[in-house]
Amino acid sequence: MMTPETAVIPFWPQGPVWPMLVLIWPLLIGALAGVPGLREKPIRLLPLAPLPALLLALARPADATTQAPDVLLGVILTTDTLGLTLLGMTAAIWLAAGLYAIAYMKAPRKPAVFTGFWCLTLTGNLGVFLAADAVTFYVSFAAVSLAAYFLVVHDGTPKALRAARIYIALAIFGEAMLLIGFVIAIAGSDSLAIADLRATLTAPAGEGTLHPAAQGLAIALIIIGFGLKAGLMPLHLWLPLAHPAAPTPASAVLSGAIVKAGIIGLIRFLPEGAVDTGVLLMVIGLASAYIAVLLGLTQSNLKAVLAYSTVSQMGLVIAVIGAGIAASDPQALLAAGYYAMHHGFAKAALFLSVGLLAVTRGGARIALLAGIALLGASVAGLPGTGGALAKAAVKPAFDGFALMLVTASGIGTSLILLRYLVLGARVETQAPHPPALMAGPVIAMGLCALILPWILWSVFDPRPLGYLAGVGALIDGIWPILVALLIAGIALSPPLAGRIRGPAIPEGDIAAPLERGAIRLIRAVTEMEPPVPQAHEWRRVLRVIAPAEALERRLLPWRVSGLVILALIIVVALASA
Amino acid sequence: MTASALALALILTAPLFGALAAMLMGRRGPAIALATIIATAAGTLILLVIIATEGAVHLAIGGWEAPLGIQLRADGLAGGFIATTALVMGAILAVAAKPFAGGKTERRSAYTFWPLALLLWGALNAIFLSGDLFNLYVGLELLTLVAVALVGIEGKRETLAAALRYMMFALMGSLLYLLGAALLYAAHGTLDIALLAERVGSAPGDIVAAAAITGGLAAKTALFPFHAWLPPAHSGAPAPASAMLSGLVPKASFYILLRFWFEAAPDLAGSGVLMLLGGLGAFAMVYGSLLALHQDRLKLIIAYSTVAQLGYLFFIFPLAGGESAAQPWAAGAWSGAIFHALSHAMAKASMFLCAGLIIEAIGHDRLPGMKGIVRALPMTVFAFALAAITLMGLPPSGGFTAKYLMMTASFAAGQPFWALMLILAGLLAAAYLYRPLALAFALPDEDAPAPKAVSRARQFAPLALALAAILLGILSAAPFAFIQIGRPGAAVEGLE
Amino acid sequence: MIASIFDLTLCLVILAAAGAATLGRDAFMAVVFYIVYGILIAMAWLRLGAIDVALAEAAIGAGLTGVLLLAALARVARKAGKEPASAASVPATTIATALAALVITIGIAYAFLTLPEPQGLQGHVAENLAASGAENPVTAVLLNFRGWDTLLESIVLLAALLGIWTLAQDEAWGGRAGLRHVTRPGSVLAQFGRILPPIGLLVGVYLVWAGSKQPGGAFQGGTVLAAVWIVTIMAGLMQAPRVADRALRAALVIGPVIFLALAVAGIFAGAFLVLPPAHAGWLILAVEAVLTLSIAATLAMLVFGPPEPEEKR
Amino acid sequence: MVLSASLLYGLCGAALIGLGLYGFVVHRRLIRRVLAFNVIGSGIFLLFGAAAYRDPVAGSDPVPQAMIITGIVVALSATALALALIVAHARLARSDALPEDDRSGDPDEGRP
Repeated sequence: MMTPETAVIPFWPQGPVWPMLVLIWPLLIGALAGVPGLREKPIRLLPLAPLPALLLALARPADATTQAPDVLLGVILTTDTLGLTLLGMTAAIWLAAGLYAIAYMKAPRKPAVFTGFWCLTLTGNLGVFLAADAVTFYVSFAAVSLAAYFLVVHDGTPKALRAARIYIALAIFGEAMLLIGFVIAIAGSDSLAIADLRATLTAPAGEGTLHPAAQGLAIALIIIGFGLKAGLMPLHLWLPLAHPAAPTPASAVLSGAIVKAGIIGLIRFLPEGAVDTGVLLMVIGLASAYIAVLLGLTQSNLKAVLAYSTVSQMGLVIAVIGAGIAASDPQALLAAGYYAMHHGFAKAALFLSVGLLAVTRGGARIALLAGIALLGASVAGLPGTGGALAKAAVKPAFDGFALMLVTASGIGTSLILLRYLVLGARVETQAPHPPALMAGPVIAMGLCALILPWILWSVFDPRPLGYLAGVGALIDGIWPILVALLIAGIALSPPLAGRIRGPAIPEGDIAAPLERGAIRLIRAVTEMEPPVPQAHEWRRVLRVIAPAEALERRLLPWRVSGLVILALIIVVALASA
Repeated sequence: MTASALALALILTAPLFGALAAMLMGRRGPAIALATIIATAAGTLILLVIIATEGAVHLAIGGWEAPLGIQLRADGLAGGFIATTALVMGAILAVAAKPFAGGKTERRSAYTFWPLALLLWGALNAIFLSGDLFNLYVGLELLTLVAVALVGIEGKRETLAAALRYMMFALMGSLLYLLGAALLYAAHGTLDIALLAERVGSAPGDIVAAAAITGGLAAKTALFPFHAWLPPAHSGAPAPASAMLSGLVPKASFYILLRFWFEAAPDLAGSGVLMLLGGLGAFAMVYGSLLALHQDRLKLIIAYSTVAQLGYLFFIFPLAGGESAAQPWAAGAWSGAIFHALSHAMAKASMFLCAGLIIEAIGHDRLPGMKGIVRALPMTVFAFALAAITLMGLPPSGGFTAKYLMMTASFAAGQPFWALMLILAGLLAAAYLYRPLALAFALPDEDAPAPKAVSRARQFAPLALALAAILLGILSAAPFAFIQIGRPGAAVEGLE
Repeated sequence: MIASIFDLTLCLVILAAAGAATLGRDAFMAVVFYIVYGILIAMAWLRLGAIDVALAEAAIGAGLTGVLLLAALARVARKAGKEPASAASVPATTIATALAALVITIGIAYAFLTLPEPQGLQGHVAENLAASGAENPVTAVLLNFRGWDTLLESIVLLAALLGIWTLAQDEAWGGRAGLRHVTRPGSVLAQFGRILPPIGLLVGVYLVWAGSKQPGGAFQGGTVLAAVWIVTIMAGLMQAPRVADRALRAALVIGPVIFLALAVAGIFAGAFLVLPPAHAGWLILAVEAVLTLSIAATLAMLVFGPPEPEEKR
Repeated sequence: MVLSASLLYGLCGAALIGLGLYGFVVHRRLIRRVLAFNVIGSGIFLLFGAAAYRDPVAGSDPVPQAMIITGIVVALSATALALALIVAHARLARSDALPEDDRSGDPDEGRP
């Protein structure tokens, strides 16, 4: 577990230093936010934080390992293709969101706190793409997961407080599940390297390997932990709550970059060849892709619509991962990363555009809406866009009915993004002139989504690009969008417009009934009257503790405690004998 | 004169000299404490370097080897506890300098606090370095009397009752420990731990001795169900005293328990005893956490948290022993428990110091009054949050490393129950620490009185402690390697 | 040595006295029985050939502890008001406790009966006695072989005193220790107080001086000196010192300070607390002398208790 | 079996410990507990000393004797502090028992 060699300078990493710097730099920036003098305008520091990561991704160094044996239990970082690509995407999104935040958050509530936790979240988000050992990965994942709480809660409104409460409860639950899963695998493999953990989870039963039940449990816990972050249904409920509650730049990183931490986790940790697991993920993923669209169409909050779109898209990515695991197909896992990259850029641009809609009118407004439409089409897979490439890359992982479902999911994607477009067009303008710092990041993210997949195609897919120009590919790309336009046209046509009302599903769909159910359950157990005064709720809920309190009173008199001590001695002696 | 003898002499005598000087010169307490901190820290640094470079240090006091004389032994374990103690005491005394300042005329509490605090430090160091069960008894008694006195230092009716209650447990605990030691000497003619290791188990009565020692030390460590004295005692003392009592004092008796089972009597441990101790620990964990959830005063929450956190120190026993003999992960359990003891010492002391500063600012520690305190005491609340991270076992804190090591040991030993309890412990800690934290960050009430100002310099001490607990996790590889120096064989091979 | 009828009788009487002291109804009588019990235990020690322990037990275990208990009883009775009401029935915990205590007694007896062949350290002590600087083996162990224990122990006494002082009321701080004792001039105690000090002083000093060769030593001698001081003050011949008194404080700490300094100086002779054999004799005597002073002062202050405010008449 | 003196005093010590433990636990009045504490202590010392006196040839072992003297002083210190605490507590609480023990007084006190 420990590497015995120690460098001359304590804690100095072995191997390339840059990946280490990528993680340390944002922490330093975050710490600067507390320094008097900088504390007044710390938001301005935000764009600096992801720069080393972006440079690393652009430099695309050879696959190398950095080790810092004195940090944690021995940090190991690698720079492989998938990790670097997603690292670059993540850094770019955080950079864009950071620039956007300078203009958007003129008077934030707690600028220093926001900046500090922004940087901490960023560090964790970058770390998951570089980590090659389980502890570093876990620490990074916990950082991105838990620190993001402060981004969600930042506005301090009752809505934000509720969203943050649900978010942190789920995040801690996910962390706990993940930790158990990791530790089972670590105990089984006697190693911290992620590659060894993967191997342990599918190693055939035998001497020195994990019991199959333990393997299954570890895999299940890992899926719950990462699925929660990636919005896998039914663990998605935090997304539609947290995304609208957070300030817009934070929503963009949450949806564009942070959910990808769950995706990389699934890719890195789930062992190839686990057929049952793969098929299960595929089924849940595809189901998520469709159900999320239906839920999203009922929403009227712009960000909630986008959040459901993210859930749907992540469902698709998880299905790809499932297919890749079931078929032991590393190409599919790479393709999943490629798809996630495109989605990250597109979704970041769409989220950031929410803030832009309120400050544009006239020609700029029309251009913005056109851009949104184009991005939506890209996500849906319109030929010629980056999204079409992403779709094309993941399709080989499927066949038969599943392939049809994947292709047809474009209908849903188009519909939900049309819903966004329609709602977006209705946003009222408050100020006519968009600041360049807000417009620039949106345009940059949009361009990245449309263009970058072209540049990186050859890295992720061995097939020639010409394949995409085939008639079949073109038709598959276009028909779902046409169907969606048709449906939308009918729905918005004069006879029907305004008459179709879906059921009013609250943001976070099952979150509200779950919350109510939990409260009801606690009330039933504690025999409380339904209308509870807010201030005393906490104490009443804790009635369950009454037996412990009673025991405490029983133990306090020395006659009891002293007797118990005497009894313990006798028991210890008898137990030793 | 060797460097190691000098280092040991400094560590052992500087706090005692300091205490005697403070007793003599009533109003110079803070200055004497500063000198003591410097001298002890110097000795500690020298000792750490020697242990790290040359391995464990043994020193026969007066030149008399065992069994005639008392042996001092400074291995990685001792070094870790001494260094942590120095750090924690340094921070505590820094914060205490203001409320217990000398002043023009001598005040009672300002006079007695300093010698008592320094004696507490001296007793801890004496215990951590001793390799002799009877010498440990004298050290333990010194520690106990000082701790009882510190509990009662406020002189209120409730604190005196708490001190008396503590005294009952402590007296019973010391007597039982002494009984065990007497029986061991009668049977084996020595109380030197290293020599006992070769002899214990040969006499049938050793079981009685081990039971008495275990019961006595468990009562002193406040293991459930012997914890009833702890919450009122720890919450009633002034904050710097609480920090010592909660962060350091129970660790001393636990440390002796470790030395006894892992070094003097590893062969004596039956699986029944190990399971019993672990089971009581698990119960303590759940029970302490639930009661912590129910408290409305910050110091009581922190004190009940100590009951819970001390509970999972005892997971070391089932995890290090049991069925799977000679498993390499027993060392994981051993190291994990020590990491937990050290990081808890720092985090808990930090929390109590934070609570003290909050009381200074708002005059009490009732939770509702803490609303929005972050505006007045940003550094304190930040320190509290960092300490909370350690207590919850969230990464990258020392508490996380501890939890991770113990969990891995638990799964590797085929006893996943303990791992699940550790996870549950983390979740419960998150639940009971969420409330004070959420209140601290909330908007203050309109009509709330403005908190009194507390100087930044004093807020720095708890922050430093909380940061140290986090650093213990971030840089855990070096301390991990350090505590393995001179590690007893039983830590690897398992008890029994 | 085979037990004689005397031993058997002594043990039975000891148990009877202990039973009366622990189980008896009246608290005052319990303390009286405890003092008797302490003297009987001292006799048992004589029978076991441990004269040093017998002296310590008589002086400290029976004498001082008894005085402390009586004083506490008197002070509590003044403050606590009525005796607690009695309960009619014996609760289950009482029976359970009796059973548990019985089981533990049997366990200890079992452990004692099954002890392996004795392997004491008599040989080791005898071998090194010449180098220790003391002729009395117990003194050699206390002040040289296990001097670190003794050093810590002298500090334990101070810790207890600090603990007692910290129980003082704030307004009384700095005043004279303990209650004012008003003794009529010419009373028995006053007479006694005049006669006792010279004799007591002699006995105390002798005990310390003899300690290095024969039974006796700093703790026993210190106790006698403390007793002298206590009686003198109770007789009204002297006033108890003020707790803030510089001389008093110096007397309290001088013994441990010198002992500690000696321990540190030992590292120049090789290790912590080394007494070079050539100088060990006078070093031990010197340490015993200052320790006796400190112990006497500490013990007396323990008995006086914290400074108390003037009682309202 | 011939009863040796050391055996007799050792068993006597064991009995004192049991007696003291019982008294220490059941008494509600704190002073009585302190008294019982001292009985347990001297019982342990007696047991310790008797064990050291078993070897008829070598004579009594001085090491336990020294330890016992140390132990006696330590016990005295603890007793003194405990009694002072009891007095201080009684001054404020008007009772020489702890509040949780004070409901019905000591059954061993004043029972008819």
